[in-house]
Formats: sequence, C-alpha cells, structure tokens
Amino acid sequence: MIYEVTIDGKNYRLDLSRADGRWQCRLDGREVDMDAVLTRRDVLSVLIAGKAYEIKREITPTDMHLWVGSVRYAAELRDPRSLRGRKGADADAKGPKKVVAPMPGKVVRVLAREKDEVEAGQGVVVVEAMKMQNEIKSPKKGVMQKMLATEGANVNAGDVLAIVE
Amino acid sequence: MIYEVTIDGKNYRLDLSRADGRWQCRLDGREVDMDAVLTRRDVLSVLIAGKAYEIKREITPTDMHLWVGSVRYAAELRDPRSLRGRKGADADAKGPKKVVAPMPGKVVRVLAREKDEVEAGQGVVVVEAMKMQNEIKSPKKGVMQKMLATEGANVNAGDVLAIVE
Amino acid sequence: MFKKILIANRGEIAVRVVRACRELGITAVAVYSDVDRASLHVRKADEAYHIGPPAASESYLNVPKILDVARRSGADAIHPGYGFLSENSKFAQACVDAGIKFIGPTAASMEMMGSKTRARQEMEKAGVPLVPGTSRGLESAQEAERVAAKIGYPVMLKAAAGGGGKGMRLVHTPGDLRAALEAAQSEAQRSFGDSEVYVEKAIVNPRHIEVQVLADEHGNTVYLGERECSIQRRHQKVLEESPSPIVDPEMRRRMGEIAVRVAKAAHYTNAGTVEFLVDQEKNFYFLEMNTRLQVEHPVTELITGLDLVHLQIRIAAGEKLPFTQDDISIRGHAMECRIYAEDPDNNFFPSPGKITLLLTPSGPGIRRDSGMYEGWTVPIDYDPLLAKLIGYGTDRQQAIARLIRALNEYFVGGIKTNISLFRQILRDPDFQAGKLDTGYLDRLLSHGPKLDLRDSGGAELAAIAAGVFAQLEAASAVPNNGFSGNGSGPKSAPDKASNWKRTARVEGLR
Amino acid sequence: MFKKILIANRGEIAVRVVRACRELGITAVAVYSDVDRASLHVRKADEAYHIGPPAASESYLNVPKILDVARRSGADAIHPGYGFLSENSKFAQACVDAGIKFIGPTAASMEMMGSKTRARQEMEKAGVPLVPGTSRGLESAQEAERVAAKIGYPVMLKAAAGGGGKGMRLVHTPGDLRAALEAAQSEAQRSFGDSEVYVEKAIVNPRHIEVQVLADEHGNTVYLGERECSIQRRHQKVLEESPSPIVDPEMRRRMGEIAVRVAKAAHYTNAGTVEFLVDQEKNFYFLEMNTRLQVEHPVTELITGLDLVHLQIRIAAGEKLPFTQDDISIRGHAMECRIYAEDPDNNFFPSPGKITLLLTPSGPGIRRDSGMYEGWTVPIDYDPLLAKLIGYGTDRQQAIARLIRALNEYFVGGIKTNISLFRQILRDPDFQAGKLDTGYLDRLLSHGPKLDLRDSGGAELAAIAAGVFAQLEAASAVPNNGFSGNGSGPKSAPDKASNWKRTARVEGLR
Repeated sequence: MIYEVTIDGKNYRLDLSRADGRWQCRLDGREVDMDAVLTRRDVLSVLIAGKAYEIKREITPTDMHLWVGSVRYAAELRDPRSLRGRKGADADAKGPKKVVAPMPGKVVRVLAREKDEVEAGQGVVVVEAMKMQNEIKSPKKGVMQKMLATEGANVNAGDVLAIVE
Repeated sequence: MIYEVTIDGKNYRLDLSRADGRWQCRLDGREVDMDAVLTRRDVLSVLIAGKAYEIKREITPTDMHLWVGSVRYAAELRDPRSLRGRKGADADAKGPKKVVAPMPGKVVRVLAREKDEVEAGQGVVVVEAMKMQNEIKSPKKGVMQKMLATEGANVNAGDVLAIVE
Repeated sequence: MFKKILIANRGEIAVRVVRACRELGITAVAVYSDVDRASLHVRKADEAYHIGPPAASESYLNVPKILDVARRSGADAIHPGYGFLSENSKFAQACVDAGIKFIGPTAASMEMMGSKTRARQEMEKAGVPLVPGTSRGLESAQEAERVAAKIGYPVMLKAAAGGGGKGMRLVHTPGDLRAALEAAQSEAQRSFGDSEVYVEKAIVNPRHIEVQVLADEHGNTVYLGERECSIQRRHQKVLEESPSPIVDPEMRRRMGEIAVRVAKAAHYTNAGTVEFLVDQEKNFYFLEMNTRLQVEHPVTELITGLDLVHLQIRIAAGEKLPFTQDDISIRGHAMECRIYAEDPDNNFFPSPGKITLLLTPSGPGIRRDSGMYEGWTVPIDYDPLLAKLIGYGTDRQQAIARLIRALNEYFVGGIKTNISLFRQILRDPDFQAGKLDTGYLDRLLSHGPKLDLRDSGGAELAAIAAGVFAQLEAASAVPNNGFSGNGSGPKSAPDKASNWKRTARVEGLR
Repeated sequence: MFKKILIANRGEIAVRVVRACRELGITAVAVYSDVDRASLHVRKADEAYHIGPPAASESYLNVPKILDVARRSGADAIHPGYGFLSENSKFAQACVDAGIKFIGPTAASMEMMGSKTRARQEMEKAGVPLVPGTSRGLESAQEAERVAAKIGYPVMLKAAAGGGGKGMRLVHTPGDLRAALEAAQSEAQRSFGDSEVYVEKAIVNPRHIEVQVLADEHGNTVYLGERECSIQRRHQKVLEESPSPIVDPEMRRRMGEIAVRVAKAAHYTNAGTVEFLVDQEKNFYFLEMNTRLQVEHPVTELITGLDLVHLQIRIAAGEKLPFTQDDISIRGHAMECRIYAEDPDNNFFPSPGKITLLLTPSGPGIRRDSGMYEGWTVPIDYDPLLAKLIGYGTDRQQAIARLIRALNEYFVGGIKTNISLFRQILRDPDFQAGKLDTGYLDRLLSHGPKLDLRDSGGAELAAIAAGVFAQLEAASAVPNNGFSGNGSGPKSAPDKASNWKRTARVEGLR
C-alpha cells in the first residue's frame, strides 16, 4: 500500500506492506528496517534497526498529531484510493476557509462582521475558557463570508465559528 | 426499557428510562433514586440517593461480570427485543453444552473421548499455562459429542474444547 | 475521630482528601457542580451531592448550599482543600455556628492573616522580620513619598486585601509614585472592595521560600522544613521543591523558629504556611501566612515521611501532635510539577477539552496526585490544574533525573498541557545549579533556548507511524482476545469495532 | 559510567532497570522473545532485540544469544534482574570473558553461595550463626540418624543445590528418617542433577527475615535494614515489609553486622541479600544468601530513601559507596504486594490472557512498579508476576491503611489477579498485630474467615448497572467531543463506534 504522508508540512511517500508478521517499508524509495506493533489504542511500539520508539497518536476534532518520544508532529495521510476523484490540496487553499474553535469555551466577542475584509492572522472571534480570553484568527486574507459565532454562545472544540472566502 | 437481569443466579426485573439527563429506575417494581454516568469505557459512576459507587464491567470471551467496589458479580442481561422469538434459557440447558477454555494455554492432556459418558464436573481436558495445569470440567452430565481439543495445541480463552450432549 | 467529612472542593485536591479519609476509615462526601458529575472526585467518593451550576459562585463558593449538604449527609467536619472557601473566615465561622468542624484554623486567625496590614502590625509586635515599610494603609500621597524616601527606592505598593498580583505596583523613582498609588488604590477598590494600600521596600530578584507549620489545639506548634517556590509565572507557582537549594540546617532552624513564632502570634491551629521573601544575602522577611493546605504540600510529605492531610484531620479532631520538633527528620529531596491544561507554545492559553489518551508515569520516587482520567473532559469553568507530578530522590540531582524520566513517560492527548515546560526547566543549567528567583521563569521563557528536539529522523518516524496506524486499521479484521496478540502476527491489530472507529477518524482528516 | 546497559530480563523488573538507566543517562537495551514483542519493557527501552521463541531456555536463558545482542548493540554492561540468569555463575563469568561488565557479584561469590553446604562451611568458619546440623552432604543413613539424634527432632533434610522447596523433607521421628532421606536424595538428583542432601534442625514456625547488603569493589560493605518475608505460599513470597514488626534497633544492628560478615566472607560485591530464619525467641540463623537484586527491594528503597538499582550500576562502574553505615537512616514503614495473574478463588490457578480494563492506584505513599498495561495480553510462558504495589507510611498502621485504599483503587479486568488476597491479609487481626511466621498464609487460607462483601444491595446495584451500560450503548448516537460530556445530559454517553462494539458484546452474551 502506498501512502502520501505530510509531516509538519513536508511530504513523504511511504510504501508499506506486511506479510507473515513482517513489515516491508520504503520511505521516499529508501528501504527501512522496521517493525511495529500496536500496544494499546493510539500507541505504537516501533523498532527501526534495533532502536525502540513509542509513538503516540493524538486525534482532536481539528487535526492529527504524532508524538515521537516527547516531540509532536502534525500529520496528514492520504492513500491512493482516497486520492482518486479528489481535488488536490491547492484547490482547497484557494477556496473558502473555516475559522474553527481550537478549544471549548464561550464566545465573548465577535470582532468581524459578514462582508468585512480580513487579513490573514487578524482576530475575528474571542473565545473565553478557564478565565482566559483567546483570540481566534483568520486563516487567510479575504472576505468574511459567514459569521456563525454569536456572543454568549458555548462552543466545542472543532466547531466552525466563521468562514473566510 | 425493560430488562431482565440475572446477577449471581438471581433474576431482577429492571425498568429504566432517561429523559433530560435524568434517570427513571424501577427495580422489581421498587422506585430507585439513581443517577449514572459513564466515566471511561466500562466504568460507571452511580449515585443511589447520595451514595457513590464506581462500577466496573469486565467482559471476557466467556462471560460478563460487574464489580461493585471490590466485589464481583456474574451478570446476564436480556432485553425484550432479544427475548422475542428466542427460546427460553431452560431449553438451552437441555441441549448440547460447550466446554470452553477459561484462559489461554496449551492442551497437555485429553481426558475423555467422543461418545464417553461424562459426569457434571468431571475433568475432560487439561490446559497448561504459566507452568500450572488446569483441569477443564464438563458443565453437565451427558455424552461427549465432540472433542475438539488435541494434545499439544495452543488455545485461546473462549475457544471451544469439546461439546457435551 | 470524625465519622464523615464533606470535601468542599473538586479536582486533584478533592481526590487527595478522599484518599486520606479512606485511609482513616472516615466516610468521604463529595460535592459537584453540573459539569463535574463525571469528575474523578465524585467517582472516588463514598457519597456525592449536586450543588449547582458550573459558576463557582453558585456551587463551590455557595456557603448555604454546602452547609445544607453537610447537614443532610450528616457530615461532622468539612475539609475545604485549597482555593474556593479555604481562606474564607466567614465560612469557617458559619461551620462553627452550624456545629460542624472546619478543618483549618479559626476564623479569627484567618482574619488576622487575611489583611496584610493587620498581619504586619501583629508580626511587628511579635518581633518577626518584615520588609521595611508601613504596617498601615497610606493616608496620603505625602505620607507615601515620605516613607518611600526613608526606606529607599525601588518600593512596592501593595493592596492590604491583596492577592494574585492585583493592586500591586513596583515604583522605581519618586516621580512615578503618585500615579502608581492612585492606580493601585483604584485597582484594589475594584478587585477587593477595599482601597487600602501600603508601601514596602522592593526586594530585587527575591526568592520565595515558605515554611510549613502544624499546630494542634493544645498549644504545640512545629515546623516541617521549607519549600522553595521561586519558579512562578504571573505570581502563580509552577514548580516547588524542598529543601531549598540555598537553605542549610542553621537557616532552616532560624526560618522555622520564626514561622512558629508567626503561627503562635496568630493563635494558629492546623496546617499553615508562612511565606518569606529572601534577598540575595539570604536575609528573609515575612511576606504573608497562607491559612490552609498548600497545593505544594506533597514535597514536604516526601521529605518528612508525614501525611499532612491525615495530620490536619487528626488535629481538627482534637488530637495532640504525635511528635515534637526533635522527632522530625528531613531526608532526601522532593520536587513538584504542576500539570496545567494550558499551551506553553501559545502564551499559556488554557486548553480544556476531552482527554483522548492518557499514559501515566509510575515507578521509583514518583508520586502522582491527579484529578484527570482518560475520557474525561476538562471543563472550561475552573482552574486549569489537572494533576501534580512529584519526584523524590536521595539528592536533588536524582529527584531531577527521576522527574525528567517520569515526564517523558507522561502523555496527555487531546488537550495541551505544560509538560514540555517542565522538561525545559529541569534541563536548564541555572535551574540545575539552584540559581533561582521569582524572575527566573520569565527570563527562561523570554531568553532561554527553546528546547527543540524536532529533527528529520523524528519526522520520518512520524511518517512511517502514520502509515502503520492506517494499515493496521484497514487490514485487520481478526478479533484479538488471545495471548498470541503479543506477537507481531496479524492478530496484534486491534479488534474490528475499534478499527472501524479509527478508520472513520482518519477518513475525516482527508 | 557505562554508556549502554543490556537488560537480560522481562516484565516489571526490566521496566524498573530501564527507568534507572534513563535516570542515569544510560542507553537501555531490551531483549524479547516472540511473545514479548508488545511487552512494556520493549515499549520503554531505547533499543530492543529479538532473542528467540517463548520458551525461556531458548530466549531469556540463552547465554550465547544474549551475549551476541550485547556485542552487536555495543552494550558495556548487563543487568540480569532477578530470576533467569541472575544467579548463574557461568553467565557471570561468560560476561567477564566477553569484556562486558556483569552488574552483580563475581562468579566465585555466586558459586560459594550457590551450594548450601559449601556456604554453611564458609559461614561456620566466619562465625555466622547457623541452624544446628551438618555442613556437608550426608554420607549414609547411619550418619543422618546420628546427627539427627544429636540435634534433636524435628529435623529438616535439604538438597545442597536446592531451591523452591525441592529436595526438602521435614522429619518428625527417627522411624521416618531413612525413607525421607532416600526420597530427598532422589528428588534432588532429579531436580538439580546432584543428590547431595544435608540435615538441619527444623525451626518450628520460623519467621523469614532477610537483610539487604551493598558492597562496593573497594572493600566497603553496608547493610540497609531488614525485610520481613514470612508471608509465603509454596515457598513463594507474597507480601514483604520493612522494618520487621519484631526487629528493634539493637536486633537490626546485630543482624546487619552478621549480614556484613557473611558478605565479606564471600568477598561479595554489589547488592545481595542475606536470609535468616528467626525462631520464636528471636534467635536468628543464617539460611542462605541471594546473590542478586530481590523482587522486594522497593520496601528497602522506601524506608532508606536510596535507589538500589542506581547503586548497583554505580558500584559495577567502579564507584565507591557514596555513604557509610552511619549515614543510613531508616524512616517510616513500607510494604509490598506482589500482584500475580492467578485466581485466589480457584486454588491460585494461573490466569494469563488479555487485560481488558486497567485502573491503577496512585497518590500519597503509593509506588507502582508494573509490567502490564491495558490491552496487553499476559503470556502463558513466564512467571505470573504482573506488578508490585508498594505502600509507604509514617508507621506500619498508615502503610497498611494506604495499601488497602490503593488496592481498592486497583482494578485489573479480563484476567484474574490475587488483589483480593491482599485485602484479606491486610485486614486480618493477626497480620495487623504483626503475628507472622512462614505458616501464616496457609493458616489464613485454610482457617481464616473468607472476606465476603457480597450482599443483596451490591447485587441490586450490579443489576441496575447492567441495564445502564446497555441503555447508554443502545440509546446514544451523539459523538462526545465537547466539555458538556461531563454533565449527565445525553452527550455523556460514549461515541457511536464504541457503542457499536459494546452492544455487539452484550448481544454475544445472550
């Protein structure tokens, strides 16, 4: 099975197969002497040429990260089947982008209205949690297409607060 | 929803419903002031009129147990839907019974052959695990219909070793 | 001894007190707000009662409701933990009036220590060393200027009713004094409903060192060594240790004896903490007394071998202290890391949410006091303290090494925590050399080299692991009940249902 | 100091040594058999190498394979743990020959202590108190009768190469001696390939008390207090504590000094344990020396504040002991429960299998050294020791109370464990009074009242819980990511996928 994997923005091509309990692994064409076993949910024990690693997977509503020891890597994975009939990542980047709540909390202020022009990184909504206020920023320069957050509303992590076109 | 529950061989009729986050609970017709919440998988926090209990569920290939504090109760549960069109428990008791491995191990001896008459509680297979030998007993008096275990074979917990008719 | 104790708190400290009750054969009663029904302290208690909505003012700070639960459940004592009602003298008095024992000092002791100016006056009388300054609220800007000129700049203006840095101003030059005084007074009025402000000499780069005291109701008071609490961010302690790297036995004895004098001057009973500022010449000055159990009490427990919560309960039940000052021995070194739900990479923003994966450390020298569990959702409504990881070692170096080891075993998935901050502190050469003061952490965070172990080897491993996770989920359809699951054969994959779930999640990420 | 240590073991002790290596900045190398690929010691190590099939003789006891891994990985030392190769003098020598440091005593010391008759001879020379008897194998039945008559019945026949109760016979009357000798000799021949048998006076209801010693390679030897190990089943220790309830400081000093004399007579280096039998008059007799780290070493660590594995490694690296006898202080009380995968309700049958649910205790005074995790499958091939739960308290009573509390928090689902046995022991009045001897546990198991907390209230709760589990699974279809999951609203149910799984399981039970 061939996967395209993106780790912290860098792309890798991974060719992985398994027979008789042995893994065959090629990363970007390079053969890797690898063994892996799932120990408990979301925790792999990986051996690379004798070196042992505990790799944890962290899945939140907004994304997936892999922890190698105490280092956290943002990970995305595509396999060939899902690539079929699917637009490339670039097309997505040009389209509308969601502003997502990174944590649960309460919307205390809405900083941009629909049709406003916003800069990338400009705060558009303020969410309060644990007595701290967190400014949620626009992921891109564009026009505020839709503002879904309302002041006083409770939101969960992963909720869409606004959409920037 | 009405359940028939058997705990350590004793039957209870449980009428349970839930609305607006509040439980309604009748046990054998008696109203019980009860609140329950699943904390983590297989662990309930139950409050009965203020008293707090941590109840653990243990599921093995052969059976289900519930632990109230440090006490273990054998539990069986039937709900009305599953009772429909299903034979009663008595009918089952008269039919063939399985001899099941209670733990993983290695079959070191087979003590009964097919067509042998066996008593309830008579050892029919010996399974070794962790250097100790464990005699697996017939669950009923009858005739050994099928002996599936063979000496030297590895077995998993829950594997059927024999069937007594 | 008490039969039943109500714990007017939540989180790790409520769990801590439940455990002490269990160990003493006392029934433990928990209270919970709407969002705490599934919290660990409720799971672990013998009884639990709902006390209201999430807002603390309507639940954990609601005195009538808590007293009502105490009466209904038949509790004969209340343990307040720390925070919430623990230093509220009116609550302590209300317990007395209701015939329920408050596990802590009397309302009168709390009141004396609750006002910083009144505490200064009393301690001055008792001959306790104080930072030079006024022990009364400043009457006028003229008085402030006169006192400040006398004690010398820089000076610190402080609210008498203060706490948490509110109503405080550091003033470097006479020209800034007037404006700073007005600002401090109006902030004090807004924050505490009391505009009283006094002035002290500002100690430059002080250490914050505190002494644990215990006093029974029969006049016996002892000290249990000190705790170094200089590692703070925004006046919040982050890591504490005992002994302090700079306190030798002679200094410990002197600080301890002053702390006992403070406690006796306040007619103090039960557990309390006397906080000192220590300057660079190791002079120490009384700062304030915390009239409750501290978050960081475990480090004292580990170096003395005592259980402070057991002792609090036994003292409140009228027992005499079971030892004298001479019986107390300090051995080894202990350190506590406060694990907060906050993001150290994003300005320490709070990070509530669901804990999707939790791996906990254990083994030699490791104590874990925790209020969290896998699957629990950290509510947005309270203090972000999740757990405390406490390390003990034969010496300071071993305690540090064990904590680093344990922090590497600790994993909290789904939310952010400050675990990585402790790795950075514990590996920092200044920390390892014991060069600490209250400005240490800000310096480390602004100037210190950020610990970055990110490398291309790690990224490649992550890439491989991402594929392995996906493949194990996609390929396996064999339930895994048997022992052969430990091998690397096909059975080592998870069972079908969980696969389905995980695959669904991965699909969702595309 | 070493750069890399190979750990020739598995389970909790391998994890224990990995942790010590981490704390000392040493790379830890694990080895594993086919069924241990997913074991915790592999997960936690820095490197891990496969060494063969499940049978220990082909993996953990396979000297050439282990030495080969040590060479390939560049390890400069090997820690043998306990069991397996830890007391194999040929292995210790093979390490020396391969230029790899064996972390333990020399092969010569091990050999002296490996033969019980040779050890008796040497200890007799050194003036160590021995149970009256022969220090040489019995030449004939006549000699046996002569010696037995002299020392008085009952007598114990013991295999010189013995261990684990094999080749041992208790003889009450002269008429039984001849047959017992023949049986013991032939059992010794079968079990150890050596029919040598000697005779000792049988101590009636002895206590088993042992003394921990540490010796560096520069001639310094110290003792670290005793451990009471009288609670045994089939010669297997089950629960150990320190101090012993009957040992006072004077007796501790005398036993300790004898233990040091034993170690010095054997030119002993590294950590070792001198075992004594203690009779009802508190006379103590040398029994044997265990030339390795003991399972129960944590109780000594907790009362001394030392880390024995750190010290083992430092001694092996040639360091001097960092303290003298006078520096060692004993404080508090510690106890260890050995958590085995066995069924106390079914004649302690072993219970391997998959751990479906694991709740672990923590908090004050609790140390957990474990080799298990939730989802792990306990293999059928090895010793059933899963973990050790160690409790520390200011005094014995507090240590007991904390352990009972922690045992009630401990839950291992899917397999059977002996956790309930410890609840029974710790609550037993004889145990609480410290009335212990090596027959204690058999008496408790045969005569003691079986602790049964089963009641109709509990059964009713179980009935309700069974329904609640089913209903939560059947009713909920709302994923639970948000904080509102903590309330008792509909969102507090688990997410859809896990429901599906659990419902399937419940269906399967019909």
